[in-house]
Amino acid sequence: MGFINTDYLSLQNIDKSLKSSLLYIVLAVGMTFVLLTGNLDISVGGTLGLSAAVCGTILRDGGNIFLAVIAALLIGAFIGLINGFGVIKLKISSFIMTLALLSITRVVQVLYTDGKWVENIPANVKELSKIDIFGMNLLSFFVIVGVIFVQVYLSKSRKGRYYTAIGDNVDGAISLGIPVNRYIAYSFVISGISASLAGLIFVSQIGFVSTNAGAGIELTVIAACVLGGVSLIGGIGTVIGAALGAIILTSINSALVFMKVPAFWNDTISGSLLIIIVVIDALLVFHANKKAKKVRLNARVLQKGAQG
Amino acid sequence: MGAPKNLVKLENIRKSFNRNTVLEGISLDLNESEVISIIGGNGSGKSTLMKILTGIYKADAGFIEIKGEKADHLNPFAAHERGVYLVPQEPLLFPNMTVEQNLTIGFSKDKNEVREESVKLIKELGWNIDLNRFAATLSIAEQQQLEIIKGLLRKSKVLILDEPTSTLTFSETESLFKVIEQLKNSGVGIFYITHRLDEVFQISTHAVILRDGKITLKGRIEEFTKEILIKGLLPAGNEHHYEDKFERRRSNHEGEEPILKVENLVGDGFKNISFEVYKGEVVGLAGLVGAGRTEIAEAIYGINPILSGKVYLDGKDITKLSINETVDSGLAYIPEDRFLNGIFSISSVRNNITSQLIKRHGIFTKKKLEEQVANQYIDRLRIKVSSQEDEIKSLSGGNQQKAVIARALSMNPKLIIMDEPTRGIDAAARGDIYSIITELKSQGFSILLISSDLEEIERISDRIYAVYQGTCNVCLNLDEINAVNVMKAAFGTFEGSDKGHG
Amino acid sequence: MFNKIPRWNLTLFVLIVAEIIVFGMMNPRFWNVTILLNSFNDFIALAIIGFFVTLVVITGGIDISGVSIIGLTSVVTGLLSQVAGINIWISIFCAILIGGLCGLLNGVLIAYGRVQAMVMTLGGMLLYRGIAIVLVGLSGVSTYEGISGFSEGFGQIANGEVMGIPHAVLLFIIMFLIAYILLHRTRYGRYIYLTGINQNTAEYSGINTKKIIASTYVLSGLSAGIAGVVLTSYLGSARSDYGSEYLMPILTVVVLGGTFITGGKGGVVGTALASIILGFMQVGLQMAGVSTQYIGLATGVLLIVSVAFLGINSEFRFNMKRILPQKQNIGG
Amino acid sequence: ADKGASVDGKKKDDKDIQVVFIPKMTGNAFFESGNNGAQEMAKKVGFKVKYDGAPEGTVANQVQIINSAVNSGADAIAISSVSSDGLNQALKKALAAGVKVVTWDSDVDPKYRSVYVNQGTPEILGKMLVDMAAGQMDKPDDAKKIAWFYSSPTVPDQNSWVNYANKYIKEKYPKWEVVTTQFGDANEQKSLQVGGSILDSYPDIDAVICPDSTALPAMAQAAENKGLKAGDVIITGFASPNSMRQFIENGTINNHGLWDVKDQGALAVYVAYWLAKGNNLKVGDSIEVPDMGSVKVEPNTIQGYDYTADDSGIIVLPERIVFTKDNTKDYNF
Ligand SMILES: Nc1ncnc2c1ncn2[C@@H]1O[C@H](COP(=O)(O)OP(=O)(O)OP(=O)(O)O)[C@@H](O)[C@H]1O
Ligand SMILES: Nc1ncnc2c1ncn2[C@@H]1O[C@H](COP(=O)(O)OP(=O)(O)OP(=O)(O)O)[C@@H](O)[C@H]1O
Ligand SMILES: [Mg+2]
Ligand SMILES: [Mg+2]
Repeated sequence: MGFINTDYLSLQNIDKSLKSSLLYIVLAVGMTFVLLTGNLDISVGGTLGLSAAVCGTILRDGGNIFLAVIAALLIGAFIGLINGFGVIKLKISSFIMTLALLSITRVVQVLYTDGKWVENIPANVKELSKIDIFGMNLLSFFVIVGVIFVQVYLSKSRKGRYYTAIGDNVDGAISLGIPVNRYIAYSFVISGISASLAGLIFVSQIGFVSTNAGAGIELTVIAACVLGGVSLIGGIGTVIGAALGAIILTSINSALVFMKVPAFWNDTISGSLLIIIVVIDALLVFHANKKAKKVRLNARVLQKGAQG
Repeated sequence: MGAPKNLVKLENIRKSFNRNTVLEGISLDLNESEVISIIGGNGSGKSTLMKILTGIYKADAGFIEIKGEKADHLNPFAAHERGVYLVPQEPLLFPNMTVEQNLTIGFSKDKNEVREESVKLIKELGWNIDLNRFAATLSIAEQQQLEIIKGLLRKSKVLILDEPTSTLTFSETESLFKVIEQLKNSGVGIFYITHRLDEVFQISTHAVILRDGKITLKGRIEEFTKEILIKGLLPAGNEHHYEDKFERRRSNHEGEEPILKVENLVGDGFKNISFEVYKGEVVGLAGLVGAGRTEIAEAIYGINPILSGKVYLDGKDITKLSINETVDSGLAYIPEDRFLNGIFSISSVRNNITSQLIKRHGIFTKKKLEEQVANQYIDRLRIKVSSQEDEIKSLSGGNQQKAVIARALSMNPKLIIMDEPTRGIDAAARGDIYSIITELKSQGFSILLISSDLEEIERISDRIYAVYQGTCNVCLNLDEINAVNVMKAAFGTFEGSDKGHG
Repeated sequence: MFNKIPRWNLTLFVLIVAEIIVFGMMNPRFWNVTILLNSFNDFIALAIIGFFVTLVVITGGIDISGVSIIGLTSVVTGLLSQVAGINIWISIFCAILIGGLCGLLNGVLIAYGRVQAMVMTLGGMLLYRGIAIVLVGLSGVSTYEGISGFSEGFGQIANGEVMGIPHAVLLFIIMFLIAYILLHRTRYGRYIYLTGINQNTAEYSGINTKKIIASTYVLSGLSAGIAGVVLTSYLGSARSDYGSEYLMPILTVVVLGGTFITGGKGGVVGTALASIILGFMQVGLQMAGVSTQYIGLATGVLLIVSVAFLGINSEFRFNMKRILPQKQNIGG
Repeated sequence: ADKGASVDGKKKDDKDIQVVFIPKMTGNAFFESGNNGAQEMAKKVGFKVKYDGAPEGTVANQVQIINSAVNSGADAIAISSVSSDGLNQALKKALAAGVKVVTWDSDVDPKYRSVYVNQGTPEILGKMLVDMAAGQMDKPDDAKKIAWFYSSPTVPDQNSWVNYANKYIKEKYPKWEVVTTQFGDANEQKSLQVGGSILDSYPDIDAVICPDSTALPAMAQAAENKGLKAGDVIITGFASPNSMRQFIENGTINNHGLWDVKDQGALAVYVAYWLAKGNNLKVGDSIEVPDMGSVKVEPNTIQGYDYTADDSGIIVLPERIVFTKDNTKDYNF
């Protein structure tokens, strides 16, 4: 997009697109944990909505902000736990389990709010999303630091690599003594908590919560992860990649407005862009692998006579 | 030395999967500096027993003591803590991690330290594994080597090796044995599972024979001979002596058209490959692991690209045909990695056998016909099933392999390429497969046999080509075939027949 | 005789019977056969797509773009017949063909371009819906009004009856039979299973797995096209936003029908039964006085309970193991 | 046998009459408010109202809900339709089964309903949108840049208002330029993002008009995030006063409009109930509504329809409200 209209790539715009993709970044980071273990979490939209609604009502009714945050996080963790329970104890495929929980959480949210919007969130809560430090949005700052921290945890720490290992080869992980079930449960809890964090960002950035909040977001988030190089089969991917994927995907929306394309073209363009990006990526990966294999195989032939 | 210290005590272990009893009342002790070989047919419960010892499975009854302490709620982590480590039968690596990451993961030690030690160990073993490669790019043999290295690095008190040599070559096996010897001398106790009876006498101090989940024989190695082992293994009255059955063919092919003719084949991983296979002949492709035999076979079969050269099957040019077309021309291939490329694990035995044949049945599937074909091969190859509907993954490895052979035969091919057809298969099933090969040969089928098992390739081939680093310059005729020549050829040092050995 | 029927399908059948009994007790009008038969109209589109998405899922893929293909084919039918004035049956044919083309694009890029199916069809979902909107926008018809004025004959496709049996039921049966015969009675169907169980082995057996995979997406696209036409006929006007609500329900009927989301196992009988279960549940709960927006709770609980406790998943763990080493299939 | 009162000719008890009140979609503040009004009315008069909608406002969902309402023996439905003609078949069947059909908020083909409780014709509402914006300008006759921002190109009512409004702009304010029309898909996150992008991409924009209950608060929030006030950019449109009060109070916007949707919901179910009781309606008649006084049934022609019949008419809500700092506190919906 940048080369079509160079203004678009100004620093300020980067800060802006970062800000509007925060929610997706947070979701994508949580989702990455689940994807790495070879599972899928479709329920994030429901978790986001429910925790945003609960947090929103507490704040609206003058409740303590910490109480609201804790309540939201607990909801996320709880939904994650249920997902984890279903997947590891009831042995339900994560796709089905989280799909079911998506339906359920949506209804629970309607029941909880009685179908009404949560409106009139106190202004000071909304102010939180506008604070700047070092010329950068505070929330963005936290999220960036968080992503880097998680990335280091996943790739450098001993236990962080367990998530990847599980998705890479479950049996290998079991025989190594990695507590596979526990880490799968963790991944769902982390995804749940991320979704509720995203719910908090939602409340603070948007300021009202409908009962459809976050509808359909799960697919966007999964697409963002894949765009960022996370494999849906598990075992491959980084949270930084997923975060970049989220930024790219959300920037498409802004870029389209900015490029002054008539809006009824939007879906066509973002659909084509998404397809083109993933196809190019898939082809690049495929050819890189093929080439590597070729080089390795041929290296064997060429060393002829080196051994004796 | 004093009394040997007890490391592991298994007492009355019982285990069943669903209603299938796999282990019944197993009791076994392992002391310091002992190497106990566990032998038994496919599915006799060897791996299961070891998995129980390392906490991967829970025993239904019985108890385990490790170093004199009762180990109740054992899981793999706890087992490692107590110094018990299992090198699994099927490599369980993380394909998307590098070799180094595979070595360090789950290890509480410092990464650099692990790295140094592994470099040292690899050198000591004389193996050749690059720490920066991704595990996905390792051949099965290399994966197995990596698993063994992982096991040796742990410095466990109790090391379990589950068929570690099934993909190793002779020299690699030798260097592994040296390390095992060292470990033994330093007091480590080892459970060693194998199907190769020679190895048992080479390294073990004790031997245990498992049959149908029960220990039928156990004792010090001195009390055993090969005959006793074989007797203990085979069900009474069902002893195959396949050795005698081979009728080998003298290599006199003058005026005869080869069934398979490969001319100057070049592809990724090999170059200038030329050889022929004649009707009713078993031709061996010998070589070290990674020599490129699988690549050659797969290029002929139509999986890998051919850069130049020609392949003729029964006079017809099949170079660069698709798999479908080579199959139609009369070629069959039994892949090396059965689980990855050979079976449809969650499908029935029948569907596995007929998966190629159905294209000759027309647009609609014909169940009656398929049943008939499946029955025919189940009888002919003595595939042990309770019904054709059995999922193939519920069968033992040997029977799975027979089903794959049945699929190849169902197409009535002119030539069958068998890539490591007996890997990980017990003595009885192995005997069955050898007799199948003999039978096929007598019916006029030709077979190209790829095997890393020297003894096997030496015993059943009529001629042997040796592949060395992607090239193939040596052909051993029947009178030149012996262990030493085959080995020399595989190492690229064969300079003409040396009849002095025999 | 019963042991011939897979256990899961039997369970689903029992569930349908249970639904009829329970909902009938809550509102006896539910026992009115006409009402039950007519309710097929409300899930026919979803079932038609579900049958063929089942094939896709058995190969190990997934297709969520059908929900947009419905809208696209609806719009194309409308534009061709009402705006361009082409014969309605030719228009229908072209529209369904376009559905197939969309499927072809999905299939080719997934099978030959090696794109992950979920993401590819998500992109397809955006793209095809977008094309529908653009088509309408460019044709000068107002995007929001829908194209109407279809002939009576066209309306009969979905709204007609034969001897008291609504066309929807007949269509359901016909499409089911097509899918059933394709999947369970032909060589092609066997290849679908084999490809889903182990693509490598299938490849080594000489099966052109890429073609098989791509073709299932084409079928799924065609079925979405048919669903689009049926829906247009049923609702009497062509709109680009038809079908958007079927996203999760399609996947739900497929997995509730007992098809493994990881591929290799399943069948269209289960999908057919599951779509009836879901359709009846919707009607039954509504008739019992439950508001539509709460029905998701029942669907969710039904999914978990049926899958967890009625046991289609004993194979699941093995299946996951199976799918992991497939990643090594880099060479292809 | 109990297909509906009028079929049997005998009158039902009030408490046995069931009206199904169908929104375009659930989870939208506008429709929830309508439902509140409907439920209050039902309680007051003593009949039953079932609120039944799906989270996704689609034709197929509405058809399915209508079918189920008919099947379950409802006496009347009051629906805000998502499509002007997609419901015809279903409504035809409903009418044949003796179910009374009333529409509110968004109409269907007048053949298939008795009364449409109308918040205002597209002319009235389109003009109102433009006027709310123009009223805030110093010199509305000068060249101005304005943008439309609502839910999607496929919803009928919002598009019809905007269509008319564009015509009205051409006549009344020929110098205005509509620089962009954007859609938020009734999705808060997307609406906020698109809203922000509109402000970024058109820094010199004069007014953004948002006739959508999600787009308007999101647009206001986007402006607030940028620190823009009503003096910098005019933002107006249709949304419920509860969702906009904050923005009016902190000066982000000056005004926005809506009609009393609670009254509309109440009126719709009351008329439905009244018909279900077996009363006959005639264009030109007046109906006495509890707490609302008397309302008159106008002919279909006022909405521009050709179809006229004695038993098919329109009730137009008496007033639409422009909410400002002064009056927003007086409303709660
Ligand atoms: N997870 C499992 N679920 C069900 N059955 C199993 C499982 N693991 C092993 N079995 C069955 O238990 C029996 C013993 O298997 P095991 O792997 O211990 O045999 P083995 O002696 O190691 O054979 P091999 O020589 O082929 O390695 C076999 O019949 C096998 O099918
Ligand atoms: N996917 C892959 N990518 C890159 N290299 C690979 C891949 N798979 C295998 N190799 C390489 O191929 C070599 C093994 O080749 P191959 O299996 O053809 O040898 P072989 O002679 O058949 O050995 P074996 O005795 O195991 O049959 C290894 O050196 C390995 O590095
Ligand atoms: Mg074993
Ligand atoms: Mg090989």
